[in-house]
Amino acid sequence: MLEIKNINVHFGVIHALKDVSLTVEDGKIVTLIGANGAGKTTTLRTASGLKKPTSGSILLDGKDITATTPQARVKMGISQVPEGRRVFSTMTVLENLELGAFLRRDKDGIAKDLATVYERFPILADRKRQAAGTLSGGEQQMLAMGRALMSRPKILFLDEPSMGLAPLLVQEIFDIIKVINETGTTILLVEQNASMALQIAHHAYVMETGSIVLSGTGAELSQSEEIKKAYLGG
Amino acid sequence: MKNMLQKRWLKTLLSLVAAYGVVQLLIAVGVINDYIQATIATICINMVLAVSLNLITGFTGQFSLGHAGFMSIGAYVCGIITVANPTLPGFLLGTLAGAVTAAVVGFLVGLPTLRLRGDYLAIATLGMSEIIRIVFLNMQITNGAAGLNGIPQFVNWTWMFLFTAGTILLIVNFLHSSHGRACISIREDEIAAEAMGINTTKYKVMSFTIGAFFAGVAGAMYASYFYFLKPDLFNFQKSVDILVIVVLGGMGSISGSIIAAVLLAVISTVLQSFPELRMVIYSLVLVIIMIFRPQGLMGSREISAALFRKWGEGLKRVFGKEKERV
Amino acid sequence: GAKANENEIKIGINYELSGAVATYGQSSVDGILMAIDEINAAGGINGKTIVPVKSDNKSEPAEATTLANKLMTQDKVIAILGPATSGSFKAEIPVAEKNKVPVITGSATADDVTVDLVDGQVQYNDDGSVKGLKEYAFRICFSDSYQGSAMAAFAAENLSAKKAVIIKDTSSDYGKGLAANFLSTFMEKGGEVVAEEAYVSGNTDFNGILTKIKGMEFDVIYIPGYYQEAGLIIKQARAQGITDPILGADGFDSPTLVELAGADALNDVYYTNHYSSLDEDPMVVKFIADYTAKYGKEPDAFNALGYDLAKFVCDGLSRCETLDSESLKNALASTENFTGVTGSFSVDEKHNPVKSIVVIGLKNGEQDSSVKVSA
Amino acid sequence: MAILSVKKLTKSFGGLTAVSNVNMELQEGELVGLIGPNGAGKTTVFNLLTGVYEPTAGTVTLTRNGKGKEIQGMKPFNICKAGMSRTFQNIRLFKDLTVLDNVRIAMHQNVKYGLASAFLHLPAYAKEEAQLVEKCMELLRIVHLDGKAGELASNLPYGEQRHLEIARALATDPVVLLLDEPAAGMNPAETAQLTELISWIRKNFQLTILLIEHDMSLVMKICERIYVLDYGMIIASGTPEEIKADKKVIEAYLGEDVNDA
Amino acid sequence: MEQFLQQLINGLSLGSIYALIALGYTMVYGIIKLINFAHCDVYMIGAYVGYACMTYFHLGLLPSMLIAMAACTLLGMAIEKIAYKPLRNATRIAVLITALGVSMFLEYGTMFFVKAEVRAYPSMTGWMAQSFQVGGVNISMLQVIIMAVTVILMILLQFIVKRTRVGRAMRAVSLDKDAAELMGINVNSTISFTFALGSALAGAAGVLVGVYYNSINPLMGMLPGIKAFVAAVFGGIGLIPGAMVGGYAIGMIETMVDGYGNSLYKDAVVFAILILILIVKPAGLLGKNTREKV
Ligand SMILES: Nc1ncnc2c1ncn2[C@@H]1O[C@H](COP(=O)(O)OP(=O)(O)OP(=O)(O)O)[C@@H](O)[C@H]1O
Ligand SMILES: Nc1ncnc2c1ncn2[C@@H]1O[C@H](COP(=O)(O)OP(=O)(O)OP(=O)(O)O)[C@@H](O)[C@H]1O
Ligand SMILES: [Mg+2]
Ligand SMILES: [Mg+2]
Repeated sequence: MLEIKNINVHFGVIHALKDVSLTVEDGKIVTLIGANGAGKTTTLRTASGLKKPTSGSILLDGKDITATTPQARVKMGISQVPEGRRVFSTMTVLENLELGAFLRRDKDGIAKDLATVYERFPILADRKRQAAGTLSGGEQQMLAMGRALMSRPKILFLDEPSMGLAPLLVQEIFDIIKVINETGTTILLVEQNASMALQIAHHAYVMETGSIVLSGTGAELSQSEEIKKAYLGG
Repeated sequence: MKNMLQKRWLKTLLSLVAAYGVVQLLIAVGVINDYIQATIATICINMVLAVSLNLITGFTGQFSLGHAGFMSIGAYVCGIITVANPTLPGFLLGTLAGAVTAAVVGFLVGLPTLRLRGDYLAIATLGMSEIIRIVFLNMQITNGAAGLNGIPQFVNWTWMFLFTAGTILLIVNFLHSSHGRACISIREDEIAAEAMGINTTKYKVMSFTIGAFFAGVAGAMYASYFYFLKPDLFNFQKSVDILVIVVLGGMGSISGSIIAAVLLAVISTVLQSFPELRMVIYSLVLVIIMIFRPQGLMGSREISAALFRKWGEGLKRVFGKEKERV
Repeated sequence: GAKANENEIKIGINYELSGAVATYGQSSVDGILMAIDEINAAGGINGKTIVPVKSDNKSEPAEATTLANKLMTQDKVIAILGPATSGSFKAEIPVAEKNKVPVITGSATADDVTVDLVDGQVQYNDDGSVKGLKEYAFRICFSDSYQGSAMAAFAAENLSAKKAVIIKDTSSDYGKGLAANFLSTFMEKGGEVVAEEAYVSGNTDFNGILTKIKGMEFDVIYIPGYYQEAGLIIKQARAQGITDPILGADGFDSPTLVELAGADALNDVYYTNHYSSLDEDPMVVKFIADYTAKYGKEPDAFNALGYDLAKFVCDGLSRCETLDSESLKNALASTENFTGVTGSFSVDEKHNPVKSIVVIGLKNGEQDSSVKVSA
Repeated sequence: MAILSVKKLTKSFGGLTAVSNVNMELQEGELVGLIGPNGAGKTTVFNLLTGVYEPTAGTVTLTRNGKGKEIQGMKPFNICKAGMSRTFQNIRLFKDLTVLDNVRIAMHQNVKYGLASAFLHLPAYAKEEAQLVEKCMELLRIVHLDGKAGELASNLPYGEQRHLEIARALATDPVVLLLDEPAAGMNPAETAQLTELISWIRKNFQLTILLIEHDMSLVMKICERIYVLDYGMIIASGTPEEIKADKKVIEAYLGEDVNDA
Repeated sequence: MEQFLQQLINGLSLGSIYALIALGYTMVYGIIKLINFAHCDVYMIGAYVGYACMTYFHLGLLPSMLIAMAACTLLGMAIEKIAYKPLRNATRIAVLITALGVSMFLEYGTMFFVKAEVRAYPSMTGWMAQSFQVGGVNISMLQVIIMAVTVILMILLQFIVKRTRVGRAMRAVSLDKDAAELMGINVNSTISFTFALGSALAGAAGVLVGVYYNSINPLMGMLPGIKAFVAAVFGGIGLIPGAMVGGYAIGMIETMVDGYGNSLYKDAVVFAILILILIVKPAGLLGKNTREKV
């Protein structure tokens, strides 16, 4: 479904991504793990169009989308839960969710998806009139996910969804990710919580200082001694 | 540490004396005529204004649009005192009184208004300076719109230099002290600064007061050198002009303010040959500089020996290439 | 340098071409340049062309000082025309005194421009000469006291006014000076000023003030200020139903006044001026025609004064024995019966013109009467 | 002796009571955890303790050198002076300043030289500044940042920024240190390193520490006692073992399979 | 009493003009947090375009106003594109200085072409020149038109921002540009649209003010520009009703000081009240003072 081919990204003189290539197959959960500053977020931002690569190409369903705008990519079915949640702080929870469906015109479909989001995250229903900026960290994370789902994405990018969540919720979020995936959404997941991510991922990539250094199935990698030592705290 | 400090002092002192001497010499031999002297005076006054506003806006992060108000206080107080007592001590007393009055007003205004943030503070300070201007416009002793005329001219190059170099040195010293760092931390993150034990209100007011004091000094320099004051010299536009120097030079860079003050004066002088298009070109230059250097000429860096070395290497590279080609 | 070209005479122009009062500066310079063109076309001064060195002081006195320094020390001009406003002109004078170059203005009206005053009075030395005279400063316009007092006298005597309201421009020295002089003379003549209201240049809405004075009793309104605001005040006053006579000074003299206020509103409006278009003086008629042909609009007071200013200085130049600043100064000081479009005058001991003053009355926007008065 | 004693602390935002009737007591030298679901009010408790918010009700007493002082409602900088320091859940460093300056600023309250010295760089200035730098470098050594003293804070990798926050908090010379999710965004290896650092600091600075964290591997390993907050109320407190076994806590927060690494 | 009512009308019509200009400031501020100093000069250009339409092409008020609005829309969008867009990621104060530069450029550029002198708008005739007496209070048709236009525009803008898709996009962009892009919002065109809207308003205001006071000049934007900017802050900058309330408040204070106080100190009183209100309500009359959550 999504193919990233040899992309390079620079921030001024910093060479943040070096010839990064990865593939996300239709209907799969793919995870990208790696230390702080490895370039995971940058990879996602480039894939969603917020950052232009200096070279390389990005393909969605075989079509080259490297030159398209983020808006166009949203239309094509890409959605992202950004790092740090980035909820619209002075807007209400409901308005945030509605913005998630910004490009959609089907009122009924939107209403249905809204109900689904509320079902998945009941706390959001309770707080629907509260300004998003005053939610707790975890609540904001749920809102960001709900918002991303409101566009009915074909492929969902998640940037550290478990960061700052309570253990119970971490479990829950990973369950939800699985459910979302099972209902037909392809997922590209960036995580610090490598053990959990590897548990649910079909395929995984490991990143270090701007390059992909390892890849394999989730199960394979969670057995790898190298990975255990570096990322699983084992 | 102590040794290093002494060395820095010595270096600064030497370069200052050299700068003073060169200009003084050029004046003596007549290379620098009255016109160039007047331009130098404008530059000096603008430096003092910009450096003092930079302390408030660039370093402490408090957006002020009222610097002209403080300048006017210094100018009028000094002007009135010097007219009444046209001697050098009278002038010096006037300068001190002007600066102190400006500082007191800065303190009184700053105390309640510095709770405001960003643009709201800008508006409050703008309002304050407008009030000051209107008061001067309607006072008897200032002669209102007709202006205060015939202020004896005591400021010459020597005084200009002393005031300007003094202001810059004192403010730079302050910024390199713990008190100065406290001010800077407010710009960086007010909440974190408070959590780290910085009394943010106190330091905001302090920086505002110090800034006002030196704006008052600049006003006194202006009054004495240009010997004529009227309230609308110190309008909103004047505050904006000072802000332009600060931003153009780089917020949080003293050397930036100094360079920008000189640069703008040079641009202004060049543009004197195009009276009709002067302001049109000036505004275009301003916009273009901002588009290409939004962080200002210096960003928040200072000119230091290290930077010179870097430039030197750059130049060497350029000229080196030149030689190769030849 | 001055000797760069023996066939040229450089005259500095130091005017407000940008900034708050750019309109006065630009208007003056239009008149000045027209006069210089005429003189050059007619062969210049003794075969030498006048070369204007134009500069913009941004309406700032300090800039005026700096530019005066530049024009005198760098461009070596023989004299400087301008600035237009008293403040900037005063700021220029010390430079003139130091460099011994005459500076002449067409519109700086404050009383103390050319002499120092003590309590508003001229002081004399023992030998009878004026104390504190600015030797190198001249002007060709009225002083505020002259115009203000003349109008006060006119109001009290010709209009039999007892009570007046003053609406003054506090942002200009002109408005302030006129108001003060009108007030003192009007009181001397037994009148009373029942209210003194204020505005600043650039204001457009005067309804608040007008509604307030509408509830008062008064005979005339005096508006010491320029036509830009006065036009609007008159319009809004008439719209509010205030029909009392409205008085002003030469700042009213502009065709734009009629356009701003509307001809209907301009009844019972009187202002002091240098000349009246009813005069039918051929010189005035020709000036108006030429000016309109050149700039596509009728001249106002600033244009006319600028024109006369250049003519006045050239008159001085033509009487110089040697072409230098010192003899020009002496020539200017001894001017007798110079004839310009703004009247004929001689220069007095205070370096002011001795001009007669006319009060122009408007009816439906047209000049309807003109009365010569003396202050 | 109780160093920090919180009684009936309450905070409402409009209709929402984010913290209600919280009682806590920290003994000298204790390392206590504060855990609870997202939105339970943990950060709000920190904000109340440090004066960012004013409590709706309740008292906070901080004891320094044997003298107790009620600090609720005081300004943050005064609370800091009284001996309470913190880190932030969302890192709030002085980004455009150097690592050294970040720490130096936090030492400001102990600087003695006055304005005259500041303006004129009198000998008092030189002497104290030199000492200041030394003290800062010592702190930076502890968090392994001494090699980066001249770097801008914003150029540090995330994990080091967290460390710098801790160093900065220590520089204020606190008796109680509040850490808000110090391990957030760190991978397990980095977390392990941090765990050691916190224990080391506590021991060597004789500090009392209150710590918010969702990473149970860290909490269960180093906290002696734990308070559990839910919907603004303390629902349980006790040793890690007790908490791990607590039904209410499992239901509200931990979930069934806690991996206590 | 009669006099007081008259002053009320005076204050309302002056306030309407401030409000009309303040709305444009607030729109732009709302989205990119920029005090767009050039706004009051776009207003001046609008007045000149209207002037040209009426005097040289003899068009009526409405067509002239529409043309002026169209011209200002283009101008506003061009300014945004050329001068502000390259500074998207710069500090706010840098953009502010750029705005000041653009403002000066428009002022002196215009002055270069039309000179500094004041020009008189053609005066209105027919029903628009009428005025009524209501219980001894004088109201002119133009005053009614200005007040009506201001209120209608305010309601319209409020509707656009709060109720429409593009309005929602505007608010999202103002809060977080990256996140807005991820929602599928075209940030550039949203900002461009905001400038277009604000500038169109400025154009309308320019023509209306030209007709109402019938006096225009290249620096005519300066004074009302500052006042309107103050008005926007007074009401709570970024809030559309705030601009309205602020505009009326300032118009009213000025008129009342003229009418019952000392006109010498009019502006000083306005600013003094402004400062006092800000001290009590640091985010303006209608602004909510939210403390950042940490
Ligand atoms: N806007 C930016 N400007 C400059 N450098 C940047 C920018 N964004 C990222 N970088 C640099 O690019 C590199 C990769 O950063 P990125 O945020 O993608 O890492 P990451 O793997 O997501 O890390 P984390 O786990 O901390 O989220 C880092 O070295 C970072 O400093
Ligand atoms: N300024 C505020 N205005 C309104 N509500 C607030 C404010 N600050 C916090 N809240 C609410 O108070 C509750 C507690 O928030 P808090 O940030 O203390 O949670 P937390 O326990 O730290 O959660 P997390 O672990 O997710 O950080 C939340 O529901 C939040 O929405
Ligand atoms: Mg990341
Ligand atoms: Mg929290």
